[in-house]
Amino acid sequence: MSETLLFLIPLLPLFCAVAIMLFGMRLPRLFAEVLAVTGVAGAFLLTLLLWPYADGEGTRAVLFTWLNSGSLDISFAVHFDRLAAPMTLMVSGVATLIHLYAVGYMHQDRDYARFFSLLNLFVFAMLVIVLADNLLVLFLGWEGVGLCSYGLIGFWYRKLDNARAGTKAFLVTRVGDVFLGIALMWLFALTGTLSISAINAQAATIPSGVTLVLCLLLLLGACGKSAQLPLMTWLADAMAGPTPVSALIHAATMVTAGVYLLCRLFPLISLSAVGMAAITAVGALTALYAATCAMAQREIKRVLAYSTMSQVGYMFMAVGAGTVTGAMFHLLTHAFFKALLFMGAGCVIHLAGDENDIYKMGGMARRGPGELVWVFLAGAISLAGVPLTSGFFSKDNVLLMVYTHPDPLYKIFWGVGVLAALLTAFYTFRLVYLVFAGDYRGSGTAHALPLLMRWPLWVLALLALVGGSLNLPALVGGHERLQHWLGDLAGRPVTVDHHLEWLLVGLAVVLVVLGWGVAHWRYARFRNAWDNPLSRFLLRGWQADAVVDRVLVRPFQAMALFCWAGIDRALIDATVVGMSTRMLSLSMLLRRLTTGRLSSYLAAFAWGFLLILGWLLLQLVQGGGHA
Amino acid sequence: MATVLFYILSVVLLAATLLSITRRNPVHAVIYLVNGLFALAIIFYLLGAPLVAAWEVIIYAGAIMVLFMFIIMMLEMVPREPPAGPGWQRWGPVALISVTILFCTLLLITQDPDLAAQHGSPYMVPPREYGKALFGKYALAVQIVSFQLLFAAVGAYYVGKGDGASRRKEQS
Amino acid sequence: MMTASALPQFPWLSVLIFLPLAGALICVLTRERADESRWLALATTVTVFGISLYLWFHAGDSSGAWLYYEDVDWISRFGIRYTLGLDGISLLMVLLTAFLQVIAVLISWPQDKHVPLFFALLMVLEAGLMGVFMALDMVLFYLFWEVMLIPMFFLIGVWGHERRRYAALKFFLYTLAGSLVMLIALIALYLIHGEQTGLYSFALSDLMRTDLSTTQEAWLFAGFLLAFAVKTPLVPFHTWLPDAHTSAPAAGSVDLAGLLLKTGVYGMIRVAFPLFPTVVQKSLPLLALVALIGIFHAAWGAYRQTDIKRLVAYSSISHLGLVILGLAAWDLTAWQGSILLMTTHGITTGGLFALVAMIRQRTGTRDLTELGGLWQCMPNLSAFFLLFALASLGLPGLANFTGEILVLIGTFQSHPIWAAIAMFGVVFAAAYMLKMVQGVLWGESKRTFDCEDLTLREWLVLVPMAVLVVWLGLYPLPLLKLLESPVLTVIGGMP
Amino acid sequence: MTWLDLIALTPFLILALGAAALLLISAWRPAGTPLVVGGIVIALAAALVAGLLPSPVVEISGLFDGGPYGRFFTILWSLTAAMVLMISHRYILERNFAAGEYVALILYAATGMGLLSAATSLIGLFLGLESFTLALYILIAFQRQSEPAAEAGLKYLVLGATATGFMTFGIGLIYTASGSFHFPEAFAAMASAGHLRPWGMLGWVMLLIAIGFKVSLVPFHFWTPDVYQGASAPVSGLLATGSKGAVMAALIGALAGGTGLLQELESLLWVLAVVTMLVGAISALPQTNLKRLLAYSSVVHMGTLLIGLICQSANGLSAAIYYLVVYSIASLGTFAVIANLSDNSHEIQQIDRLRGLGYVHPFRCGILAVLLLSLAGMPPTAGFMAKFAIFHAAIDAGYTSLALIGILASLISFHFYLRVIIALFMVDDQAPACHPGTSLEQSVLLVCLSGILVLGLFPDLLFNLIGLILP
Amino acid sequence: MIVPLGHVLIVAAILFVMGLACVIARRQLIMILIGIEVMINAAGLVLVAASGYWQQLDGQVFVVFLMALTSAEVAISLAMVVYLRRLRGTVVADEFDRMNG
Repeated sequence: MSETLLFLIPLLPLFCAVAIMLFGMRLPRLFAEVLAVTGVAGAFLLTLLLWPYADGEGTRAVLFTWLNSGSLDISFAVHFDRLAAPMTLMVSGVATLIHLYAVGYMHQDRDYARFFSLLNLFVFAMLVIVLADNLLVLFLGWEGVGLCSYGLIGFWYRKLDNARAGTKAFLVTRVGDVFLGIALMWLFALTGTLSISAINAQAATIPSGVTLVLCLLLLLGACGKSAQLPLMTWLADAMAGPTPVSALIHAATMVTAGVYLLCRLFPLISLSAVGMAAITAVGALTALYAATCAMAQREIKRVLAYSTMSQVGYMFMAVGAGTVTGAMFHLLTHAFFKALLFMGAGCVIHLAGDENDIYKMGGMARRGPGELVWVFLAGAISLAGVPLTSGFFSKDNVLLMVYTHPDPLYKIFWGVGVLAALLTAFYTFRLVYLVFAGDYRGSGTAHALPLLMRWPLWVLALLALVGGSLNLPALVGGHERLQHWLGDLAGRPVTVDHHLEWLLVGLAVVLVVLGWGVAHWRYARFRNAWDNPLSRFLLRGWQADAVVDRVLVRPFQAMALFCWAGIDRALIDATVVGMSTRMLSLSMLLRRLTTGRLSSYLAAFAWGFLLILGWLLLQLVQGGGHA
Repeated sequence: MATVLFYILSVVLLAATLLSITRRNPVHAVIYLVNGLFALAIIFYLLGAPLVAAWEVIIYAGAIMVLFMFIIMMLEMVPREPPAGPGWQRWGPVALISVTILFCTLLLITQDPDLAAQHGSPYMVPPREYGKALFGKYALAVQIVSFQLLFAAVGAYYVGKGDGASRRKEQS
Repeated sequence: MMTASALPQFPWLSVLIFLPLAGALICVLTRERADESRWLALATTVTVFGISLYLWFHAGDSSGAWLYYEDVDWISRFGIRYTLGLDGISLLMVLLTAFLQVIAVLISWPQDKHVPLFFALLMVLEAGLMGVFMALDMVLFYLFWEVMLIPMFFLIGVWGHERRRYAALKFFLYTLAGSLVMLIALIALYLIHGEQTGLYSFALSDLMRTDLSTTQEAWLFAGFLLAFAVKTPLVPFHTWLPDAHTSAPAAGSVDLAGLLLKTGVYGMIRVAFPLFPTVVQKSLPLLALVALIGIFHAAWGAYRQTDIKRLVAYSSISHLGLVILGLAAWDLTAWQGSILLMTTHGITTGGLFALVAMIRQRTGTRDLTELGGLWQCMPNLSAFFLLFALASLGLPGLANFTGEILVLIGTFQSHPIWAAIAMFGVVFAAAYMLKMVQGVLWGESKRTFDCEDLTLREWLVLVPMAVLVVWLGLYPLPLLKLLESPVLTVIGGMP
Repeated sequence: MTWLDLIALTPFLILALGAAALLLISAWRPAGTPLVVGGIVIALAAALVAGLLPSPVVEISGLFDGGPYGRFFTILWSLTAAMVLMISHRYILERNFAAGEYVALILYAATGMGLLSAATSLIGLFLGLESFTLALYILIAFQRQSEPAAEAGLKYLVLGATATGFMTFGIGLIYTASGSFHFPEAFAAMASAGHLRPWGMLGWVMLLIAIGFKVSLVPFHFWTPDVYQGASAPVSGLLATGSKGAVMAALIGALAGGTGLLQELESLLWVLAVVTMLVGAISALPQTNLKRLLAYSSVVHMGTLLIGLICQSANGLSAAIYYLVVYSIASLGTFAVIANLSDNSHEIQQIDRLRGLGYVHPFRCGILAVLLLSLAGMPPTAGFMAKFAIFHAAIDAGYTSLALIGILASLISFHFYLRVIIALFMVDDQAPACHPGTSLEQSVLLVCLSGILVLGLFPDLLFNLIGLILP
Repeated sequence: MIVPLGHVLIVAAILFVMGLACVIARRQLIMILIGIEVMINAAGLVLVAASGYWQQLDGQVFVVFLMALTSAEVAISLAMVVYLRRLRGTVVADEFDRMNG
């Protein structure tokens, strides 16, 4: 009976969201704030409480039947297992911190009810994805996440650009959703069920060609949500939302959904080697692409956004390399440090007087609480992969797994990953230097930082630094706890000799130092930004938006115009109208014949007579004269 | 003899009618028509309908044509001057269509195998038989026709009478 | 086909038809009493809704038979009978009609032009719709089919907006053209059936047993299909719909999108498909093609509209394309999805039209280029607008999604390519819907207007619809159960 | 002529002698109202007698049908005359019509129509037709000092006389070919002695032209709009209903026996029907005058009615009769509305004058709308059942193409009928009020309305009757 | 019969067409009426001929009705002519074209 309690994990945020939506504006502000935090924190606590249920095969609970038609039977059901449990914990935990931060961050905004209810809804949707027992329920959360991102990115809707960014996020991710939807339908057609575990169990029965296509479809679906190539354009613009939202999207909820989906269906996709290679390739390319873009960005949140894209690329590489553990490990550590970085960035922006441009910052530590630089730095070094931070372990693990993949192709991916890691170190320290080094270059007036915006950072900083202990490799005497916890869900284990491992660690250290060195050389003392075609190209994300606009948006708009103005108006309506005008001109002709003069009427009489006579003669001729 | 007379009279009839319908002056037209009607009356007689022939003369040539003439005179419809321009523009198409109609009609009529059929004995209706039929078999028809004449008279009177209505209106 | 007809029942079905008619008559006869007619209309529609709910709750379990059935001799010369019947499909449609008609009355409350006539016509329309959804005699069906036109023609023509006369005429003539052809086909079918069996009858159940040659069947089917395709509307017979919607008053739009379009689909399900089973099977690919073209054509067309009512109208065409696609799949799941989608589309689109009317009433415009920033001053209205827009673009958890996904999954079973292509429609649905939401709700308002949020009456309109939208999104199971056996009857056993 | 014949003729005698009596009375007492009332009473009495007094003979004098078929139409046209008189009442008073003459002529026209409908021989046909035609010549131009009326009268007169010429020549040829004026013999002779065909066919065709003129088949229809427009509304109503209906009834009655002729003429009638329907419908499209529009509408209807004849089946004929009756009711009703709304200064003719009138006079305009919809063929009015029956017969007889063309014409017709309705109800102009009308007129409207609705919902009532009267 | 029936019919047909030609060609009302008279006379000729051909008198009887009718019609027509002349001052048929279309 108590497994029904599992439903409370997602439903608690949902209830709070609904409650805030309905009553938020009618009750004191504190009510909404408390409710919002309670919802998420409650989910977090419940997860901890119900943790034992995840052990073994996990626990399945059914609420009620959603759809039932023929052989299709979909229930609202959750499946709390070893994969879902840590994810749930992370999502609810990080989200709780973000909520707390948000209470501080939004304390002046009047539209708090909408904000918090959407925030809670966001967490709800993500938890649905995490806990969903079948793909359709997962899809519900999947789209729900898209909706919430839409609402939150465009939260400050008065600026139309924000709303546009939200719309863009929704639309681009929806393109991915289509592929997921097709995969879903196909899976149902193949297996007759949409239950994830059942599909995974039957995966081996699916023909390999189909598996490959399914794998690619799922990959495309995941790409949409996780902002991987080619569906990545929305993420950079998603910065338009309030900073807690960015933190939520990047760390806890949205972008990790794609990785999670692939992990969930890992037994299925791992059957297709080509598919796995494709996933790795997408991950590697995105990691590199995003890292290059991040090097040239001027806005602090954009740098972080591209870094997210890049890091999620690593997660994809991990999945592609066959290690769910690696992906999950990086996902979790990334959640910690990225949440930290975003929230830190939020503080920085606050201090800079809502200024986003890092070239107009500098010496931010001196404008606010001094500890800010340290917590931010904790996140940064974790991102850069400085040894012993959580990011170091998780990223290293990914690269190791890619390197050790038997397929020689993966060596190339590894190379790309290494390059991206170098760039990561560079842009991270570039960011740190530009923000914190030197003197303040901007002109904004600093806002005070409420306490709530400061202390969640400490928690995250701690997690970012020691998060590596979740899955410490055996190399340094760790127990690979996550790997063992995940058990048979974990994918390929690490099987490599320590020499190679040490070699790779050494390489990683070299990369970090190199990246830091270059950044230090270039940015330790402020110099103006490069302004060359390359940097502009990178600034604009390789012109991806322009390309999409040229290749997809404009043709679509032209097509739309053609459908409406060209076909409906000019063809169909014009034909109908043309027919009626032809009719009218005919009637005008008849009208002219009706002259009103007797002579013409009489003439018509005679003509009629003549025509009938002609008919009569014709009859006679045809009838052979006389019968 | 009668046969020859028929053809002669037919020619007269047609010629008179042709002249009649082409006259500009209605008076002339009526005169020619009366000529034609006389010829027609004789044809009726030759075809065995003496009573019809008589009525043709009395009613048609007599009453109706005189009525026409009377109205023409009364309304002074004699054109004072000849119209300008040839009549071909008007008569041309009319002639064309008429000739075509005529051609078709004749073609049809001559198509009939009974074209030359001809009952041997001449058929002459004695007035007594005629009267019997008229007031026996066709008595109802006669009654109806009489009603027709009555209402025609009423109507003609109503239409043709002077502006009694408006005069009454003026008085009141 | 008849079960309980042997027992003399209370003629509830006739009540559903004649009660609104009586209401309409009273409305007209009371002449210029605006308030009384409003309340009378409300009372009538609510009563009808109550009766239809009663019928739903008391519908016994009946596999393969009519839940309710009435049959009276009518025009013996042509073997026409007054036959009404209700099965799961028609019951659902009746419920939808009764519900939306209450909504229509409520949103028309501020109507102040020729009020009694307006409400009378609304009620006549309701009677016509009820008749169409219940008639089992084809002439009776045709009669109601045509009867629907008149009130709608007046609603558009008298109370409509710009170009209303043009739109009314276009609506009328378009639909009439289709239905007249259907009449010819119907008579031909009747005669063929009569010659074969000696039984001259217009009863659907009789006509279904007609033995037709392939050519005959194809022609007759084409005749019937034309009428239904115009009404549905399928591309390329759809251009009347945007015009009609643009010009129609709020209630007219709600009825038009929510109900009148459904009669076309219902006609296919109830009449065209069962009558010509062989040729239907052959023409399904064609139907699917047309449906697919419709989905995308209308979605793209919608994207370029600046009049939000027109945009929603185009979205209707697109959605109905999906409905037809589901029918073309000839699969239980797809059919259940189609019918469910019909229902939910009626509610969401009805809601959108109601909201558009409210927006227009406040701002005086429906043009995207002039609207904007509504959320600032009317958050409640805007929230509802967003909700219905999201439902309309097929967000899971809201009403339309359930129908759509069933259609797609069902279609995928037999025709994966169709379903896969149709799936892309959701992107475009999102594109135009979000464009509309963006233009209406977000940004700064471009003109000053009466900034009044929802009134009590409007809450009354929107809350039930919103509840239904969520309810049908999460728990459509009762409706699916209701549909299962009648759908199986039509498509012929388990697929 | 026997006593039995006279008994059979009683309804006609009542009408004709009543007309003559009224004429006499009016010479002494030309007061309007009593004469009109007298006329109405006479017409109703004739209808009553025709309905109650069974005819003792099958055929009257070898000219007219004495059976139920003739009786049916006698009743119909007598009632029509009564209703025409009802809506004429105000015309007579307000426009200084000579009441005696007017009433007498209407009654006499009804006599002629009844006789024509019952005609069983060419002579009967000729006499009946000419009787009411003569009356109509005068009735059309009855309004003195009215130029449109005079012009209409002239046009009808000249064309009518020409048509008479065609008819008499045609009758002559038929007689030449068959040797009898009596329909059955004429048909029989045609059928058996097939060698006389060309003359006979020419005769029938010329007769058809004359009939085509009366019922306005294209291209003999040109007079229709002008005459309808010029004549006063009640007379137009009579023209549209009785005049056309009686001719059609005679045709139906004649053809009910001899279908051989129909086979000969089939293709001609087919073309005539098609051309009539389409030209009528298209011509009506741009009309701005309601009466002209109704004229063209009558053209379309006659074309549609012709379909029923072409079918050469009992179905077709009964459908045609049903159609005829329904059309007459609706058509008369529309003219009644026009008369009802008009005052002594001028008639409501322009559609523009109707703009927004629907809300000034909701009931009368509502009735007008229903009648127009019936003419258009909208269920549940009788107009729909009529079209239904016609199309049913057409498809049954294999004339699906005719039915489809009929559909097309219907579709176009809807357009112009709806235009009137649009003008009535869908413009916001504030129309000036019209004459309130009299209860006599209103009762005509109610009769027509209820007729349309009752026959539309329960067509069996009439169909059963038609089944009884059709020979 | 003195001549073949066909010949009479031919004469009658020519006469009829002449009348028709007059009707459609002439504009003066009186002349149009004269044309109609010619047409009706042609019909009379046919009837009389047929009567002789069939050896029946019905045809001849019909001619009487025809004449009676013609005279009635002519009476009305001419009254009309007078009336129109008084109203409009013209007897040219084509000048009465106020109503058209």
